[in-house]
Amino acid sequence: MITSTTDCGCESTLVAPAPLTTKDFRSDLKPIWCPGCGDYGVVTALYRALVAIGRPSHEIAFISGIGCSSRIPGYTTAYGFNTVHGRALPVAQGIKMANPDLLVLVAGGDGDGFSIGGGHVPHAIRRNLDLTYIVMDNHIYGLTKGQLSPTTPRGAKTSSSTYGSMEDPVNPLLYVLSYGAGFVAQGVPADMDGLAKMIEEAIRYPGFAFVNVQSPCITFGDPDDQLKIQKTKMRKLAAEGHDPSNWLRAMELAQDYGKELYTGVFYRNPNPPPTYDSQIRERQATLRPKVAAAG
Amino acid sequence: MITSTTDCGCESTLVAPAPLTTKDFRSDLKPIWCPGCGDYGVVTALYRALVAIGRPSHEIAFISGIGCSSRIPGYTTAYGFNTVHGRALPVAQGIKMANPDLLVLVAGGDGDGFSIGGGHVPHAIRRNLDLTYIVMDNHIYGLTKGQLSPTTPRGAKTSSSTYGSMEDPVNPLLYVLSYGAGFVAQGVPADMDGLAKMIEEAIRYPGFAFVNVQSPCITFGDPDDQLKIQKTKMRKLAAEGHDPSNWLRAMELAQDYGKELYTGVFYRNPNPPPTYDSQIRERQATLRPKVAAAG
Amino acid sequence: MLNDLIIGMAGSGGDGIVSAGESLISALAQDGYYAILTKSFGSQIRGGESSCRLRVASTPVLNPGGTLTVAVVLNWEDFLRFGGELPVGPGTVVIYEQKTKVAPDAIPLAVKPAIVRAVPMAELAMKSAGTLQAKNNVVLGLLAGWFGLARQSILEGLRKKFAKKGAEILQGNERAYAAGLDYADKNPLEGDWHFNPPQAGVGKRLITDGNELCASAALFAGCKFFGGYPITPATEIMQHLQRDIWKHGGSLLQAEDEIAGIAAVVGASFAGRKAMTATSGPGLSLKSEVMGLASLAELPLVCVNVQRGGPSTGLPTKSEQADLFAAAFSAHGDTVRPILAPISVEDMFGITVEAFNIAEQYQTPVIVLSDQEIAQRKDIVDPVDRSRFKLVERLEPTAAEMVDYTRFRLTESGISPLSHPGMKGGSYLAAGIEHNEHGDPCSSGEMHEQMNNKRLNKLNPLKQRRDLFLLEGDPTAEVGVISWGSIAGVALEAVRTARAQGLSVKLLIPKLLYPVAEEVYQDFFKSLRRCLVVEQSHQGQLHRIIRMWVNTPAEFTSLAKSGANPITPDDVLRRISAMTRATASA
Amino acid sequence: MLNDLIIGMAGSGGDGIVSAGESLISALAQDGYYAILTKSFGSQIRGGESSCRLRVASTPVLNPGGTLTVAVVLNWEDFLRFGGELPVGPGTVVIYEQKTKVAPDAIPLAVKPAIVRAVPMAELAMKSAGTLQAKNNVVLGLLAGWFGLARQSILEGLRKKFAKKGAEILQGNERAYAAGLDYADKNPLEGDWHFNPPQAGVGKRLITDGNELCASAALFAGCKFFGGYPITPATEIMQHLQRDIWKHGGSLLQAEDEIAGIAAVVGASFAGRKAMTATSGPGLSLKSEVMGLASLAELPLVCVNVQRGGPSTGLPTKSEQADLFAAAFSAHGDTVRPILAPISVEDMFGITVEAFNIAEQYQTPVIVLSDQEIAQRKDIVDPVDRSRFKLVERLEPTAAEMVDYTRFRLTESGISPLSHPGMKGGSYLAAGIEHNEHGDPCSSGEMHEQMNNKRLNKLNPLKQRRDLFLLEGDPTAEVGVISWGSIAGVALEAVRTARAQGLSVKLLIPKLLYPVAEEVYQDFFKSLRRCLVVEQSHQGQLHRIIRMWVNTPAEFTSLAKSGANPITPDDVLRRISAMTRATASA
Ligand SMILES: Cc1ncc(C[n+]2csc(CCOP(=O)(O)OP(=O)(O)O)c2C)c(N)n1
Ligand SMILES: Cc1ncc(C[n+]2csc(CCOP(=O)(O)OP(=O)(O)O)c2C)c(N)n1
Ligand code: SF4
Ligand code: SF4
Ligand SMILES: [Mg+2]
Ligand SMILES: [Mg+2]
Repeated sequence: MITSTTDCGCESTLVAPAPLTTKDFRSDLKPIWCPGCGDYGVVTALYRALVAIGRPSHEIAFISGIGCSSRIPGYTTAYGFNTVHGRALPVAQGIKMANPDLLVLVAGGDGDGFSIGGGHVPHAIRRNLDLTYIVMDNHIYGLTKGQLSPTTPRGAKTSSSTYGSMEDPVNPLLYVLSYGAGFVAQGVPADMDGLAKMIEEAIRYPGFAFVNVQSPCITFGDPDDQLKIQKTKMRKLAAEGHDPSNWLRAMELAQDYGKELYTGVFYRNPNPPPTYDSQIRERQATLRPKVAAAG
Repeated sequence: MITSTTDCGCESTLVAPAPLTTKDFRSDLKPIWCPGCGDYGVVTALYRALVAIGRPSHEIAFISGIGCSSRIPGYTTAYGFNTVHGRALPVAQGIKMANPDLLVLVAGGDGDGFSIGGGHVPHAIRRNLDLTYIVMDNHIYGLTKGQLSPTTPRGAKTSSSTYGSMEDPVNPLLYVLSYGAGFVAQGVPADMDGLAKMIEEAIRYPGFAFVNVQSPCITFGDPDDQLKIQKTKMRKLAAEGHDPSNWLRAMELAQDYGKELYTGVFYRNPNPPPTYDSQIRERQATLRPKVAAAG
Repeated sequence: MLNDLIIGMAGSGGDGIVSAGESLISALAQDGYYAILTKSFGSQIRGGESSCRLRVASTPVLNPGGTLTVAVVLNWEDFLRFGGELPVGPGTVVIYEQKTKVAPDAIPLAVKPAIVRAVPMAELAMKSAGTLQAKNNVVLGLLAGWFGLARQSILEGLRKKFAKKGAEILQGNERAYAAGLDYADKNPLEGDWHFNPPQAGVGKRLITDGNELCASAALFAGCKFFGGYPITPATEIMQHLQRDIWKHGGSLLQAEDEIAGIAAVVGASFAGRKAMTATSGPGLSLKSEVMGLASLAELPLVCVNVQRGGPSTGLPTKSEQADLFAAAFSAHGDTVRPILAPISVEDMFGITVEAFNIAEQYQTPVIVLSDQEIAQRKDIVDPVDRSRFKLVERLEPTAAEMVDYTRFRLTESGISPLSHPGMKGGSYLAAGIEHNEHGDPCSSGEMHEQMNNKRLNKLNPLKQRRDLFLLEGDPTAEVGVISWGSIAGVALEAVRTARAQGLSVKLLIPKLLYPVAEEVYQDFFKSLRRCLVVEQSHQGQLHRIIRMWVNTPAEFTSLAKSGANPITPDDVLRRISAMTRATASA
Repeated sequence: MLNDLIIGMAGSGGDGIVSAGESLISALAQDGYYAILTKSFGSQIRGGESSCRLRVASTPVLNPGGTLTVAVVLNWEDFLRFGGELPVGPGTVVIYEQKTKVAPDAIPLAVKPAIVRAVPMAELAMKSAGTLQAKNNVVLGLLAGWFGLARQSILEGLRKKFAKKGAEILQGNERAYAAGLDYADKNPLEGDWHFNPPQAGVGKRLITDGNELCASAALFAGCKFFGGYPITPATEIMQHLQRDIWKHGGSLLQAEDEIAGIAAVVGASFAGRKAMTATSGPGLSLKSEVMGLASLAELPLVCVNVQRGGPSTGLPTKSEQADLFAAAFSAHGDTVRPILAPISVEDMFGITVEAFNIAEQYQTPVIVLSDQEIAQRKDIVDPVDRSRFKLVERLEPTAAEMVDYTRFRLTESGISPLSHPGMKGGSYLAAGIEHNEHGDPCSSGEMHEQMNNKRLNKLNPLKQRRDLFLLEGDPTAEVGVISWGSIAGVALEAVRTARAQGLSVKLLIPKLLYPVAEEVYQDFFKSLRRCLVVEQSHQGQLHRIIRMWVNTPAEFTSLAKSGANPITPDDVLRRISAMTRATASA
């Protein structure tokens, strides 16, 4: 259970919490994503996950970088922060360290997370703050109109690669597993139930949780990489009998990123180590009395 | 064989190359490392490797960031570039792309490479330029006098962690393997022959090659982590029968970073894919005639 | 007869308003006109509101102009969203979609336009082409008909455009165009709204924008490496270059971020190649540290910064001129880097070449401050005469100088011969740390002072480059105007109008913004009692920077507006008149 | 009797010269003196040359001073390496190691000092303590003996220092100290070199430095989060805080780089906590982009930038004041952020508290421009009277304001109530993109102009904060001096000396450097005909920034030297005299 005590002095939400609905999480701002963009599915799945979690929206901080996908916090009633390109994770860590009582969500694009922001990922993971990080991986730079993203496949022709990309793409799943993430999953908006459930699980996981969403860009993305095709391509890990506590197997499956469309939980640490936030509280508690004693 | 043709118009070095000695690579600048610093061993090993390679020093560009270790280019007769903290790899890539004929070496500390510069490593590797990257991993910030580095073990007390570090260290070996590096090795100055040989092999590998050197900091480092102790702790991978073409086994061995002191080649891609520099040349060659034809 | 026509059109994404503007400017180029086309979009990537402005004349157009001559409204909601970007005045002809069901005397505008016409555009499109998508061609027909604009060339353009789409679609669109023409012919406008014919015998003209010209200029100047990261509105520079740079034996890196991009550029420059990056505000901020490295290591590079609305992410699709402070000062320590700014699309070519020349000559990073308007608007320009430009190569050490090579030798000019890897005898240590003449690290205060002197003073000759300043008007005027970047064209038009009205005024347009050429300004100020600096930023950044270095006239004022707030020739003209009155009455 | 004593000592790493300086300043603090101790090292981490300067007086010491009263040379090579940092004059007493085999009349100095003494320091150490390591205590004995300095307190200090090392070592060092004393007694100096006794009845004093005081001030001000990355000479701020911040319920992140550091600070501030970062030049450059985000999102934070020699890596261990331009302007777009600078170690406490207060009150990032000298020199200071400081908390929305909460409401002051996660009803979208009053993304030019107005004008009241300026001297003087940061203490001493010599001069020391308080300067300038700005940078950055915003006296000149080049009270005094002469003769 996630605790909902906050130290902000405002009305406690423990008292008779009214059941929440998706309406409680949908803001008045109308999304300006292109019709058919995969990100619509992501925000819908998120609303559902948040209903299941049951924390009131004002106890949620939702942080993103810059990109089409990074607009997502504005479409929720959480405290949103659409920061600058690539810096969502450090901002989110500052928030969580400053107030560990908050539920902190982070989201953004493949470029935001694994290109300009790629240097922050290993450190966020090894620190292991209790954050949920959702990457909307469309293999393209959507907002800037279709350049190579770090997950664009080799050979792809985009507005910045007329003759085809000459580099291997990054592998977000393999990277975060190597970094030691305790929860790693991949979802598709085409499987709304699965995605919502997965995000909920990620939030419930006590520690850094990573969800890669294959969220197609209908405007600049590969036509073979759209919602309809996802339905035929996806392979549910659960159905394939994958045991999410098996890290080595997860690493093996992750190597197929870009070839196979696995969905579900790749890895969930069966013995979650203490989070950074819990260590902070502990250190504060151990050291605080000393000051008092010293006068 | 490494070709030594350059397009700079200066005297070709293919004509009767005089055999080189370490003197040809040692500069007049006297190292200002602390007496006993592991980095002395690294530069010595490098001189030896360069003698074996046989490229004249003016065809070598040697790039580093900032840190004690990053001073190393100045102690060689190569064209050196002691750039800014964390940016050695991008600078080196620009050099190699601009002039693929050069032999480009990159070096720096654990902080330079995996903290501030950590975001550049996956991209340098997936691009696969023919670079050799040597990290002098001393698990500490030497130059700034002893703060936590990204490879400092959990719990360690340093000048920036009075009560002990609360984070897991990064694992350079595992990271670069996940990033797809074609050559990954680890050496110690305590084994000078092994280290020199390994650097030579790294340079000869056609593509991105990574050498992690456990190079102790005598001034701020863990006393249990010094040259003498390395000799008793090190386990040579070759002696243990490791097959460097086995990537999965390399990943497994890499997981023991910080626990076991393995030295030698963890991984060498038996079928090196084309380098980025070769693709550049190819693209230039394919496209150039078109312009001529057009007038 | 009209000499100067400004058309503004707005609709929603599907209305094809921008595409109509593009067809129109193509046809106008064919016919030998000059024109400027600017586009503006809402924040959606696809769909959402969009608009364009097209200004056309038979002589070179200085700026996109102010109040519209013709407003084309496909729906009122979208039109009004663009506010001050599409200003309607009492002289404007307003043409709007009848389907919007607004009565001509009830249109939602503050002013009463000269003529208001509700046209059944959608109906004409359906009837003629069977699809609403042809509406924009109806609009083209109306414009061609009513204003006598490129009637035949528009038709030819449509034929080319739809050639591949099959006969049916092509004919539908042709019919839509004809329907518009026909409607215009049958419902003539009161008064003479026909446009001046173009000058006769004009040569082939180009439709281009600043980003495209920047890329071709870079290749012409010998740029062999580009490292950068996508960002609006600079991305197209990279996009153009990645198509062509290989053909010139160069290469391009779409880096993982802006820092890596400029770091790679520094590397390529160290390796002896001409190299550049391009970015916009946020990227410029990120590049500060490595720009400082290039200054200290005295490595040439060009950084094009296409200004957009700031601070932070700001207004990514709008033009502003508020990155001048950052360009001049955004790195710690004492550094000066030359800053150049183009004043028009056409000018972007020469400025880019100049940037490479200065970078190589003075071994320094150079910043080109373009802006979103110059970068992305489409202009009809005369073909660039490349023979006008000389290219500069960096000073390399002679064989003699490579015996005991001294990288940072303290020469009189402050410029020391620069070797690069591959040159035997030229090895040295480049670094961000302060060095002695050999390049060895050195923390002596005296050496630091000497090296600071070298790095800063070597740029002084730039201040004598009067060719980097445009001067126009009455040399003895007591009233003056200074302006820069895309807004300079507005000031130029205002000054010309003022002089045509008999006012005594002069204008200075610096293309070299930094270092501040004290003497050029002093000379300009000599006759002045009042001077106005016109620019698109909140703080009036050039106004402040001039004050830093030059003693200014007693009244030295600023006309400055934040980005996305149009500054029109009229705005400037009013200030010139006021200054003239004040001077006369004083 | 001496009133003011400046001791400079240099040797190689093993000589323990710095440790001697530290022992001496501790003893002086015990005895009720004031003193400043500065250290300087070569580029080695361990070993290499090292030096220190100690200035002592019975009244507060304003700066480390210029020419040495006493020079202690353990070997000439190392001593000379420090060049201008250890200047010897005709009035200096030079004490050097006899073993260096230099004859007293052949010492390698340009001037002839007042007294030169070759002392067998090594020999005395070996004889008394049996180890060369005791040399530094011989030196302490010499100084105590010849200058009558803290004889007893030095001994007590040595006893404390060596208590844990065992009786043998302790006694050896005691004997070495005694040997020095004895040598001094037996070989008295010609003339009266004895130092003034301290003031009687002084309270307990602190030996501290700017970085340490900054950390304690931050905790006092309520700082609950620090995010940053190590960099010389700012690292100690983080190091002090990581020991103590947890005790105050806060937390600290040693981030992976400077960008992550300040991004986390922005996050903590968004979460409702007072938060800070600390860095030096290169880090400041890297933080530019996120600083801009904080300005646009109107989130309070404090960024301490400890200036070192620049540009780029520059001179990492030397002091300079050349980051003012970067602090004021290093982010794209139109932003203004308050910049404060302490003028002494002691002042660092108040300035840090003030920085937090301003940040919270005005919802803005604030930069504190400390410098290496203030950050790392050791001063004897009176204990801080914390009751002097009021703490400011940010304005939070009332319950009523949280109904349809409007984060960026356009209020008269420009300050809008700021909620944070956890407050029911206060949810909003913070962003780097331009917004309307509610915080929703908005690209309208009019809104952009209004928001720019809000963000910039809200800081205007700061310009009325005359308490952030020190003013001293003759209010009607025609000659004036302006100075800031650690160099201000030099200017202050010079102005006091000048006035003691009967010159009419006044001094303005701004601690608020930006925004420029036009009126304060105007008032200061009113009586002036000549004004000099004294600062440690090549370009004279404050001098230029004042020009940007204020009309200056006819002669407005700059005394500026690059970092690591000492500026002494004498330098300033000479300029004051020259200005006075020029004014008199005009
Ligand atoms: C510092 C900086 N660099 C570049 C940009 C321009 N930019 C905005 S979003 C983006 C990438 C978008 O791709 P991604 O993160 O994958 O998100 P998507 O739009 O595809 O959802 C870029 C390059 C920026 N806003 N800031
Ligand atoms: C942008 C920037 N940030 C911080 C620093 C300060 N700094 C210099 S080296 C260094 C870390 C040194 O550690 P490492 O890279 O491991 O090298 P080592 O000294 O241990 O060999 C730091 C933090 C800097 N010079 N520039
Ligand atoms: S451009 Fe692509 S990612 Fe962006 S909103 Fe449109 S479909 Fe979605
Ligand atoms: S501080 Fe450590 S890493 Fe640096 S030179 Fe000394 S021993 Fe080597
Ligand atoms: Mg994307
Ligand atoms: Mg290290």
